[in-house]
Amino acid sequence: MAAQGLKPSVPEKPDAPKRPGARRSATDFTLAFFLLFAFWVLFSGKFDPFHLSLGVVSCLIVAYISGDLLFSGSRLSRIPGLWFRFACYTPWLVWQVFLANIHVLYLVFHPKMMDLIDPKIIHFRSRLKDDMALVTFANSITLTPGTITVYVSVYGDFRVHAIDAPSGEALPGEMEERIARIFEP
Amino acid sequence: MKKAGLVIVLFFGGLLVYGTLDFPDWGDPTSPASLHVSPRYIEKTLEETTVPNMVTAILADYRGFDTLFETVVIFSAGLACFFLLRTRRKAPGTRHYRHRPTGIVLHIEKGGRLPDDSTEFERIDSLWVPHDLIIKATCRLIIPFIQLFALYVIAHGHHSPGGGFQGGVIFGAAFILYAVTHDLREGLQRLGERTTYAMCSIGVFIYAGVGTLCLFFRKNFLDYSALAAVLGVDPATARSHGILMVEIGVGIAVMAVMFAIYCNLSSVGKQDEGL
Amino acid sequence: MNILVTVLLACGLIIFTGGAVGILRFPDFYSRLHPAGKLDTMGLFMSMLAAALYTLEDLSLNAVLTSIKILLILVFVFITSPTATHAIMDAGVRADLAPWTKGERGSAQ
Amino acid sequence: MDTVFFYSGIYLCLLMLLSLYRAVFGPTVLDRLIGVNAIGTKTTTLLVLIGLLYHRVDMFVDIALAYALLNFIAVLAASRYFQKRKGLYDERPRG
Amino acid sequence: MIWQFDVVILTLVVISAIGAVTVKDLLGAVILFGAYSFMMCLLWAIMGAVDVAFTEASVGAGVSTVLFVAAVFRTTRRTRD
Repeated sequence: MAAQGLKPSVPEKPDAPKRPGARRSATDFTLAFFLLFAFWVLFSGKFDPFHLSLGVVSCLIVAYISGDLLFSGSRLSRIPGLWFRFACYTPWLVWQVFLANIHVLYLVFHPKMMDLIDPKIIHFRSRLKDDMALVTFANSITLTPGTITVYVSVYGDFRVHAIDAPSGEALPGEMEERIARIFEP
Repeated sequence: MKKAGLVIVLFFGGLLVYGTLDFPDWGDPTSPASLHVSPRYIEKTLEETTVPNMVTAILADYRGFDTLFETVVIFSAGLACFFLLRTRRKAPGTRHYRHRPTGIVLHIEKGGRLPDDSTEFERIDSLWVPHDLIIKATCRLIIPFIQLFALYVIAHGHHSPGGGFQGGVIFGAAFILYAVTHDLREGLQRLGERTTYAMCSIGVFIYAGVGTLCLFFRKNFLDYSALAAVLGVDPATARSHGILMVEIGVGIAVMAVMFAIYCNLSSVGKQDEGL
Repeated sequence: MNILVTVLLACGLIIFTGGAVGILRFPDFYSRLHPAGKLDTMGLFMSMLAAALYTLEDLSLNAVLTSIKILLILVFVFITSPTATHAIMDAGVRADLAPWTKGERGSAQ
Repeated sequence: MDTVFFYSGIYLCLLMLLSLYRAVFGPTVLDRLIGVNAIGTKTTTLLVLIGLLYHRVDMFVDIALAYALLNFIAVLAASRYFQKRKGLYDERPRG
Repeated sequence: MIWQFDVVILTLVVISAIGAVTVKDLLGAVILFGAYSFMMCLLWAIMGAVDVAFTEASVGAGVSTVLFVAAVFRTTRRTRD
């Protein structure tokens, strides 16, 4: 990982638009605007016309400056289903995080903690393809039992630090299946 | 040297502590500030400016000159960074280009360069950091919300804590976050250098301009009730709107100055390879 | 309601305690990140849930919006905290910090 | 309920003291970073608790939200430093 | 009954300030200064100065640490004294 000087590196996907307005579709802009406006209403909590018009102006500005950051690389027709399935995934994730915390808590307060833990780094390759899927998977790994993602390549090679043996064995396992069901139905 | 410094610091610190002994107690109801100054603001602010958050009203209206010169101080901090650090000299060292389809890295020495708008090759930093998927994706997701939150803070300075300075800093932090996670060149493509400096001055200009506008209606500098005729509202509401305009000016100036300072500092003025 | 809030808050504090003690007790940098990254996030989850529930008590529009904002804190922390943990981990790997493994006790730092 | 919030706030402060130990005495810079990151999370919680104590959560929640959004910028910048500059043990004073 | 908060947080402020001054490594000092700004924000919040706390939060967490890290990145990590 350190000596990547001349090795053929991972080709970056040429998706990053070069300047604002270079590669932005109108649908992107509109969708970003409405999402941001929903958040504005949550932030603001004032519903008089003056503050709502301020909100419209602010959302237009933000959608113009960085609307291309929100949805780049995903097809718009999939987004409602994606969000719905993601919302279904979240409770399971929270439950897993809770179990993970019980586990780590047990480790922390165990008097012979040094004998229980056995940190090591494990490698595996995920079959997920989408960027957002990989990122979701990596962050879920970081949040759940005794494992932290060290590195993930664009092709889905994971390097994961596991605190003890049983927590490393479960990967990729069920979580990958669930995430695959979200992003690649 | 260290000991002498310690002695000097202790001496002046002791003087300061001795000076505070003459202060009225914290929250003393009979101190002059609580007897004369505070009640005036507490009673009259809502009536005179229709702004519920007294701090905002005092900062931008009653103490408008103070805030104007604070903004000027920040502006001159940005200018100082620019004059001290910015160089026009291009970096003569090795440039690194990556061929996009194959991922091969070229090293071109002694000031040689490929065209910047090439689709096949892209510039990368000489201290190269690999493509980190997680950090980039998270930042893409979070930056629009940081910016929206910053604008919310500016717009709602009247009702909740916040205002131009805080909102501007948060907005600048969003750009700095982009420049940290991607690289400085991409950040500068998003908010160009000329635009940044233009926005520094535009922010201060808005503040001073609103104040000057009041002069044309035969009121004092920064007395926003003069704007009532233009805006078509009563004087108290006009003061609240004037405060909002001033806050927007402060926000623009602070945002641009923060980003300019970061760019100059992290690239030693070359605006080329950052942190 | 108050009992539920208190229980949630107590759970959050216990988890926070686990995080703080874990940061002190674990042998090396990499394993210290586990309690720091996970337990703090979960402790925040519990205590923010308690705060949101407590705010909801008088059930006006303002209170509902405030508790939604408290939940938004949660959402953002759940997005950013794993990323920060990953970034620190990545920095450690790049700085060539040797991980502690069993059998070579004491050679961690 | 105020008493509960008050004592949990004090308790959180004491926990911060523990994290601060790691931040002040941590053998490497990255340990300090872990400690400060943990302190940041606790600060977010504590701000909301203070808001509950003063019965003005709507004021304090904005600050907590700002912390939730901005807390990791510093961590990202510091880790970026280590991606570009190698070497961790710069702490020993020279001579 | 808020004064207990004041005492605890002032202790934390002093500890992190002394730590930030005495640490030899400048990057460590920058990170400890981040902790110091957290504590100051809490202190302002407890005193009821919400706007100042907000300023401290946004400047301390968002900008100043990044600027200091950038400065250390471009200069040196060791102090001379």
